[in-house]
Amino acid sequence: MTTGIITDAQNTWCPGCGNFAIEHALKDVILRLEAEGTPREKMVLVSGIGCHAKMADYLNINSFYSLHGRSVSFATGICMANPDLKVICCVGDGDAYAEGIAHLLFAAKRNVNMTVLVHNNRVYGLTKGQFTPTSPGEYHSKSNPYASNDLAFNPPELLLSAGCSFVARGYSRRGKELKELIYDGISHSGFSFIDILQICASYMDKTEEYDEQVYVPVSHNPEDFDAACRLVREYRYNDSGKIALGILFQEKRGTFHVGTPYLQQKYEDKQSFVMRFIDGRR
Amino acid sequence: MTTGIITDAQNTWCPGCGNFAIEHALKDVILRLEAEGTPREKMVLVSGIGCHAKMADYLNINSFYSLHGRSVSFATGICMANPDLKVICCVGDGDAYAEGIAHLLFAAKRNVNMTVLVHNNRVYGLTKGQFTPTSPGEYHSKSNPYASNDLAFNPPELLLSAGCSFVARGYSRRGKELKELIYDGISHSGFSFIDILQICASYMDKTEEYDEQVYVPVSHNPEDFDAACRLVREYRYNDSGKIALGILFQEKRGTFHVGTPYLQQKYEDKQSFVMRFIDGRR
Amino acid sequence: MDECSVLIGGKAGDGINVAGQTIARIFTTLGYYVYMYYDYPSLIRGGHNFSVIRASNHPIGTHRSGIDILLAMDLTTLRRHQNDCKRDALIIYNSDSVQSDVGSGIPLKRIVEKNGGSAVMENTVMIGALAFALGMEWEEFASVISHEMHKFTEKNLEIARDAFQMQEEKREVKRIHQSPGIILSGNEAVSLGLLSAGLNGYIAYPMSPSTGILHFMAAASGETGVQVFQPESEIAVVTMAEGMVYAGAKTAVGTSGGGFCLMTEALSMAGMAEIPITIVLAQRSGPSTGTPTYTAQSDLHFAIHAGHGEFPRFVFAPGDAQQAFEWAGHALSLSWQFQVPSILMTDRVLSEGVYTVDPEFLPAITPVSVPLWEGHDEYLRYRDTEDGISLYASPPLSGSVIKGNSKSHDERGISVDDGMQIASMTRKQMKKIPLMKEAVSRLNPVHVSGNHDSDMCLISWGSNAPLCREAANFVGIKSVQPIVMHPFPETEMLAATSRSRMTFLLEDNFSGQLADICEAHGIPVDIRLPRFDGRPFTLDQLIEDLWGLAE
Amino acid sequence: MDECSVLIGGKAGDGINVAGQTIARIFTTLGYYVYMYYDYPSLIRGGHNFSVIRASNHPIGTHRSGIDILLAMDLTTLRRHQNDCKRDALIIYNSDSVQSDVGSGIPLKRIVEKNGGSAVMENTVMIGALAFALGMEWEEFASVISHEMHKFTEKNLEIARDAFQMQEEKREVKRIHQSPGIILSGNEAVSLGLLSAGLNGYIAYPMSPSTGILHFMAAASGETGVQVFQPESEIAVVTMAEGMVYAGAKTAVGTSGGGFCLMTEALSMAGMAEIPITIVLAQRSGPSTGTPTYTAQSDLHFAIHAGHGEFPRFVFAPGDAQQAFEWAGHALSLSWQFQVPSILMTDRVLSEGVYTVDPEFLPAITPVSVPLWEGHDEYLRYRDTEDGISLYASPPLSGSVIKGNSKSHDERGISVDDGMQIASMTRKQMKKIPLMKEAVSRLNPVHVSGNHDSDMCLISWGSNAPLCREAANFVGIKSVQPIVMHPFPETEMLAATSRSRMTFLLEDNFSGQLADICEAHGIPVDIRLPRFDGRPFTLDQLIEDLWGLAE
Ligand SMILES: Cc1ncc(C[n+]2csc(CCOP(=O)(O)OP(=O)(O)O)c2C)c(N)n1
Ligand SMILES: Cc1ncc(C[n+]2csc(CCOP(=O)(O)OP(=O)(O)O)c2C)c(N)n1
Ligand code: SF4
Ligand code: SF4
Ligand SMILES: [Mg+2]
Ligand SMILES: [Mg+2]
Repeated sequence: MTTGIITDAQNTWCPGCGNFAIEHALKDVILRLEAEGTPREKMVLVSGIGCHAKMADYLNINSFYSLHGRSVSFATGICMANPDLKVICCVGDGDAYAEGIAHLLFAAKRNVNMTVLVHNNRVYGLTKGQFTPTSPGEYHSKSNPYASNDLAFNPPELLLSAGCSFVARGYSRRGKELKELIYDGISHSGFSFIDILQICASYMDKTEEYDEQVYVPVSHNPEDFDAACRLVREYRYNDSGKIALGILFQEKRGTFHVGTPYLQQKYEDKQSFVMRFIDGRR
Repeated sequence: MTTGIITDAQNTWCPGCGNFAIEHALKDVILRLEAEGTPREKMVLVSGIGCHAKMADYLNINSFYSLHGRSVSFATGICMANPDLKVICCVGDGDAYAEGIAHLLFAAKRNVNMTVLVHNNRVYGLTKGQFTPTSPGEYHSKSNPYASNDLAFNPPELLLSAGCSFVARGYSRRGKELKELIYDGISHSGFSFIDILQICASYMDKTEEYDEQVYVPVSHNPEDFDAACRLVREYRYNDSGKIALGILFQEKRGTFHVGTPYLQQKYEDKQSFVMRFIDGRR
Repeated sequence: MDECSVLIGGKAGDGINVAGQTIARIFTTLGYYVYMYYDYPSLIRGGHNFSVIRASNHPIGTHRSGIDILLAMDLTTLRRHQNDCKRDALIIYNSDSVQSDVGSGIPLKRIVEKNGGSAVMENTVMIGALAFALGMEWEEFASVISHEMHKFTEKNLEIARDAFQMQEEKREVKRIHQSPGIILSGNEAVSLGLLSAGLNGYIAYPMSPSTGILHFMAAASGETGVQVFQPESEIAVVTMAEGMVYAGAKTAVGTSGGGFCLMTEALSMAGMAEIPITIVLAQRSGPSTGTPTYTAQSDLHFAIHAGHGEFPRFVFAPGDAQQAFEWAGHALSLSWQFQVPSILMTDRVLSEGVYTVDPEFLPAITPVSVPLWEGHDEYLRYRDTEDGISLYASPPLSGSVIKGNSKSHDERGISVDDGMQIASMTRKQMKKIPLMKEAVSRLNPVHVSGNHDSDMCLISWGSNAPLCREAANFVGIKSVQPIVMHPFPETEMLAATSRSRMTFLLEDNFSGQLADICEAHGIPVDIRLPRFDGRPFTLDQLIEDLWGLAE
Repeated sequence: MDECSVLIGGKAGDGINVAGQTIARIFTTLGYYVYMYYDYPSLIRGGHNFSVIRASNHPIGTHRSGIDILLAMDLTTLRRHQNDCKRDALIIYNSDSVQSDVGSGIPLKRIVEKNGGSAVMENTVMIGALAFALGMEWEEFASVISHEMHKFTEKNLEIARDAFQMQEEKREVKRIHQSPGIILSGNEAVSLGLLSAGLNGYIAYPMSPSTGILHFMAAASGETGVQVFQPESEIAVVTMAEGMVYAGAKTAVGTSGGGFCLMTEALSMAGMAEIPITIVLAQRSGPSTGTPTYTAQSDLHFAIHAGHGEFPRFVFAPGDAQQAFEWAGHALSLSWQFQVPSILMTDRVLSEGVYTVDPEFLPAITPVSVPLWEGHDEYLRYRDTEDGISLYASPPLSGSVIKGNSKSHDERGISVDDGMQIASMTRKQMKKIPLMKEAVSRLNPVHVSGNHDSDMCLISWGSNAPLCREAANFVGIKSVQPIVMHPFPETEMLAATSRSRMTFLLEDNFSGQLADICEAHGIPVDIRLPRFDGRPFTLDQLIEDLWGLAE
């Protein structure tokens, strides 16, 4: 029975890991949504593979622990089949910006009604610290000890140009704001993308830098696309620059839907279609 | 022997297809490069799968006819192993914006020294006209007769935000400009992306619209990133708006390279490494 | 004649496929069973396409080499196929573009232009001429035209009538007083079979020769409600489809070689997470991009072993439209019954071939029945049960959580790495295999025909089955076709072949994939008949070979 | 004792793997052959990791159940492994965190802190205590430490010395006067073997248990020039690598289950386009994400049949570090000799296990020799030759063009769809198969050991081979290990097993994949010994089972 929100699965994140804060925030949002009337069984969590993905084991909520890089696509299928569900993806930066970047961009383009939380610790955590598309240029891991890494991707900028209707950035050490962002993301009708700067205690502890660089812009209007573009270019995931937190962009746009959700489909329609088709060929 | 630039393979493009113009332009650029001193054997063409890809059969030049969506990644390998080669990719919009979008964005991010010509006919040509990520919203093909298609991708905008160092747009009915663009793209040191609006005579003949909408901006400075952003937003691949042709953005940036290109590698280095390693373990 | 083969050929864009189907329809009206083979290269306009329509007084599913009537829309057709014609064949050619001293010309372009039609209507001229030659009544023919040509029906009728009146030479076929049934392509049959079983979603990325299913489903989505979508890649296709399945929707996907490769990671996930997904794998000539519009049966081993790790799955390979309808339904149903992936293999010849199907013999249309959770205690997605099947539920399930997992997991779906737990979940999943075998045993997994008493046996699978069926009948030997390829119906195959002194096995691949599987199950294969040029055998070739071999 | 097993256990992050290797080094110094099994769950800090280091006076490649010395860095280790200890085992535990009335405590944290070291150095304390217990001289031990610990060597020496002096209880092992060789993990051996054959490029995406090769190669890239890169996905990995091969670079990739799935489309392309690519497939527990850090041998069928269509390929499965070195080299060389893809299968136990290898027995280091085009007439990438091998060339080739193609093609590499041409290219490619078989026949594709005269035979593959070798020796039966898995070395396997009255086959999967292959080749397998809990057998268990079965 769904009682506690945390399962009894043993938590195996490192001490000090930013995932705890994300779990905490997400848990609180789920409880808040429940309190506001969305039954928990209508929420579904889909995860990729990586440290972040353990969320699927830890939260006592419908979940699918999917493949590295494929959670957003899997989640799209859920949204298609049953648009009544609130679908949340917990994905990693390796997961969503490398292996699965296509699915992320296409879900944004289509405006699939789901919320994607990128646990952007800027390393492959679970496979022991290799560089990801958002690792800072000078980060040399065991898989690139020499090669000077190329420019990092700027995910909020990419998502903006892919047509994303909700682009936000959070920080694992700003739990209160994070909670709000996740709540707003889930409440947004359409595709919500939240890049969460997450501390990786073992391979990429950027606590000091982030603490110094992050800020919440005071008079930013999230409906202003150009302003959003300017904001996301302040920080290029290369260690310098101010890091704006909060909803960077939000717009209303029709959401993705395909045909008749399966619960509304009628078997008789198929039956009679088949019969009509056969008769038509007689 | 590499004599004529066109092979004797039977050409099977439809009459009126925009691919002819692209072939013509590319052929002329190859001849010009040859005349300027780049031997033809140093050029390599990599294609995906689709109508566009037949270029690999038609041009008498080193080529690899690869997989749907994978030409840019395959070509990256060629550039890595032998940076002396001039590598050109002929890809389709289905090819590069759907199946293979990840490779395109990563090659741009890494600034791999190659030139990508997207034969953007805005349909899957060879599989008979299904919609692609750049099909206009109202285009209803056999695979989406009902569904209202979502927003089209704006490829130049996406590429800009991925860090592409050369972003251009051509049109298959503007041969002279196209030739220049391809030449400039190949001459650019780094990743050159050219979105070529290509007429598909069988499934998407936008001759009239394009003829009316395209223009070459007079005083655009391709080094101005913000101006480039504004320019690419004029046209959102949704049928209305002016379509700027030419180099939209260009910047100098270090190109992708990894370790020692294989022709400079020495077997003795490996041999002595192995021996040293073994001795070190004694 | 109680048998007639018509070949119509022209350029891509001339509508040779549609023309072929109309011709098939004509023969149906005349009481014949038909089979059509359609041959085309991978291009959009130009090139050389042709359809061979064979009509017979008995059920068939293959074409023959000798042509009775050749309809040449261009010179290439005449040149290439003249030699395939029987001595007394009727040849009708397009006199607007072809000069010939054999056969009778008819001016396609001129007739179309006279009636103000467009170029694509030239094939209507040919069909009009054919209808007359076959000895049809105009009214009868007119109703076929009205039926088949929904667009510009009037114009087509006018054009057809001119041609009908202009044609002089005849090659009359006798009218047979039977209603053989309707014509269906393999892809249509697969689609209808899936719909009959209650399909909710179909996701695919275009790839020959599976694309026909996507187009059919998309067209049917309005009336049936089926959710049909074409996403960005085959990886998206299969993961999206599996997401739909998690949400409870009965979903299938379709693809071919390279697309199937891209689905193997998620196929393995379907194994671990017990996701009932149905994959239609339409084989074509490979490896790699190969020859996209030509046929092969070279993915059998791959389909059986695709995906890392071990998990139960079904692999079926129907051989004609009738079987395709039936087994598409079974694929979806059995997949859900056992919560395992199922793969429905077709090949280019079956997918795009056209067959006569008698609707009377189609299985009853019944929806998949899913063993659903209705309990009130805690829901365990992977509850270990006697038969290894955990009752299904999809969200929202009031008061319970549903945890699917691609990792090794416990009954709740929570990840584990303890050895005992890993092994016990494997055992749970593997318990299904004997039951899956039993289930397919009840569905006639092996089709036997021909001379049951013969001590010679011709084995084949997929689209070669109807060919071998007919050849075996003709030569007087037995024909055996496994339709279930995995779990291999060993008992039935052994029973079917046990009394054979000599066994032949014909398949469209180089190495003899089914032959290897048969031999591994103790069924000796004496002579392998491999074909790997992308083309199907014709009946006459095969019969000749068999005569030679049986000596 | 001429044999000793040490288990060291602690939390992830405690450096159990490195500690294990240092212990292996200690035994090497004392003249022992070693084998280390490393066990860890998929997490970064916490959890429970352990290494079992077994030392023996003869070559070994497997661990035993009875522990002689238990080094418990935490309570979990003590609790879990106390029962595995022999009656007179020495137990050393971390007295800073564990209270115990068995064994002797040593205060890890205290000693480290006293010397101003950091937490990761706690394992040095354990190792110091162990060295004393084994009866080492301090100088000798100090040189091991200096050798193994390149970072903070002085600090580690101080810590080790304190521990060395504090330890009281002993479990001395006798010093053996032999130089057994060096220690190598399977992943290191694969890397060195590839480098020895002249590897130019290594492309990979992180995935356990193949990641070690990526890290090794990246570290070696500076000195060797090898181009090492981690791109965005496994699809990028393999296509990029094949691009490098087109350009002439000898390139390998490495991955595991799901990653391998994603490579199958390009594997098929390597078949059609004749691209010599080497894929290291490090198996782990599946299906799907499975249990990433535990072992399995359940991808054999998949590796042999992966990719659509038919094409020649090699599949090799070495069983220990020595073989891994050798066959990694062969994989690259044979791949280039025949211009076919080769797959080198390892498994978790081999990849991350540590073995003693005698450098004297490693094959000579020689580069791949590629049959290169040096002609002066027109270059044909796919020239049809007597042996099916077309000479290789990569751009720039003066005055010629080089056309590779994933589609059916003619000798020049230009696409074709004519049936005769399709078939003739298939025939050309398939001509290689008999020659490939001959080539591997010359390389001892099957390893036979134990009692050659016994009529009982124990077959195994991959990392189970050294285990079975030793068990067979002990029990007095024959041990047979195919290293070449495809093309299957039928002749050698039949020869090796022909006189067996009873055959056992042990493998880490449920269905018995090698067993099925053996049986398909006429080698009856009487008793299958499947294991599918992610853990390897131990020697003692297996011997016990064999005694039972051989009765
Ligand atoms: C197809 C595939 N490739 C590789 C892996 C191995 N793998 C598991 S987790 C992981 C990295 C995860 O990094 P990220 O997504 O950033 O998550 P994090 O661990 O940092 O939270 C990788 C590469 C896999 N499971 N599947
Ligand atoms: C993995 C894979 N999926 C699907 C296909 C089938 N296919 C061949 S061409 C093509 C469409 C090509 O469209 P585009 O790239 O736009 O090229 P165009 O034909 O329009 O030039 C597709 C889907 C394939 N060859 N491989
Ligand atoms: S490795 Fe990093 S991301 Fe993973 S659990 Fe540890 S601290 Fe968290
Ligand atoms: S289908 Fe379109 S893109 Fe393809 S050849 Fe014809 S006109 Fe050109
Ligand atoms: Mg990460
Ligand atoms: Mg296109």
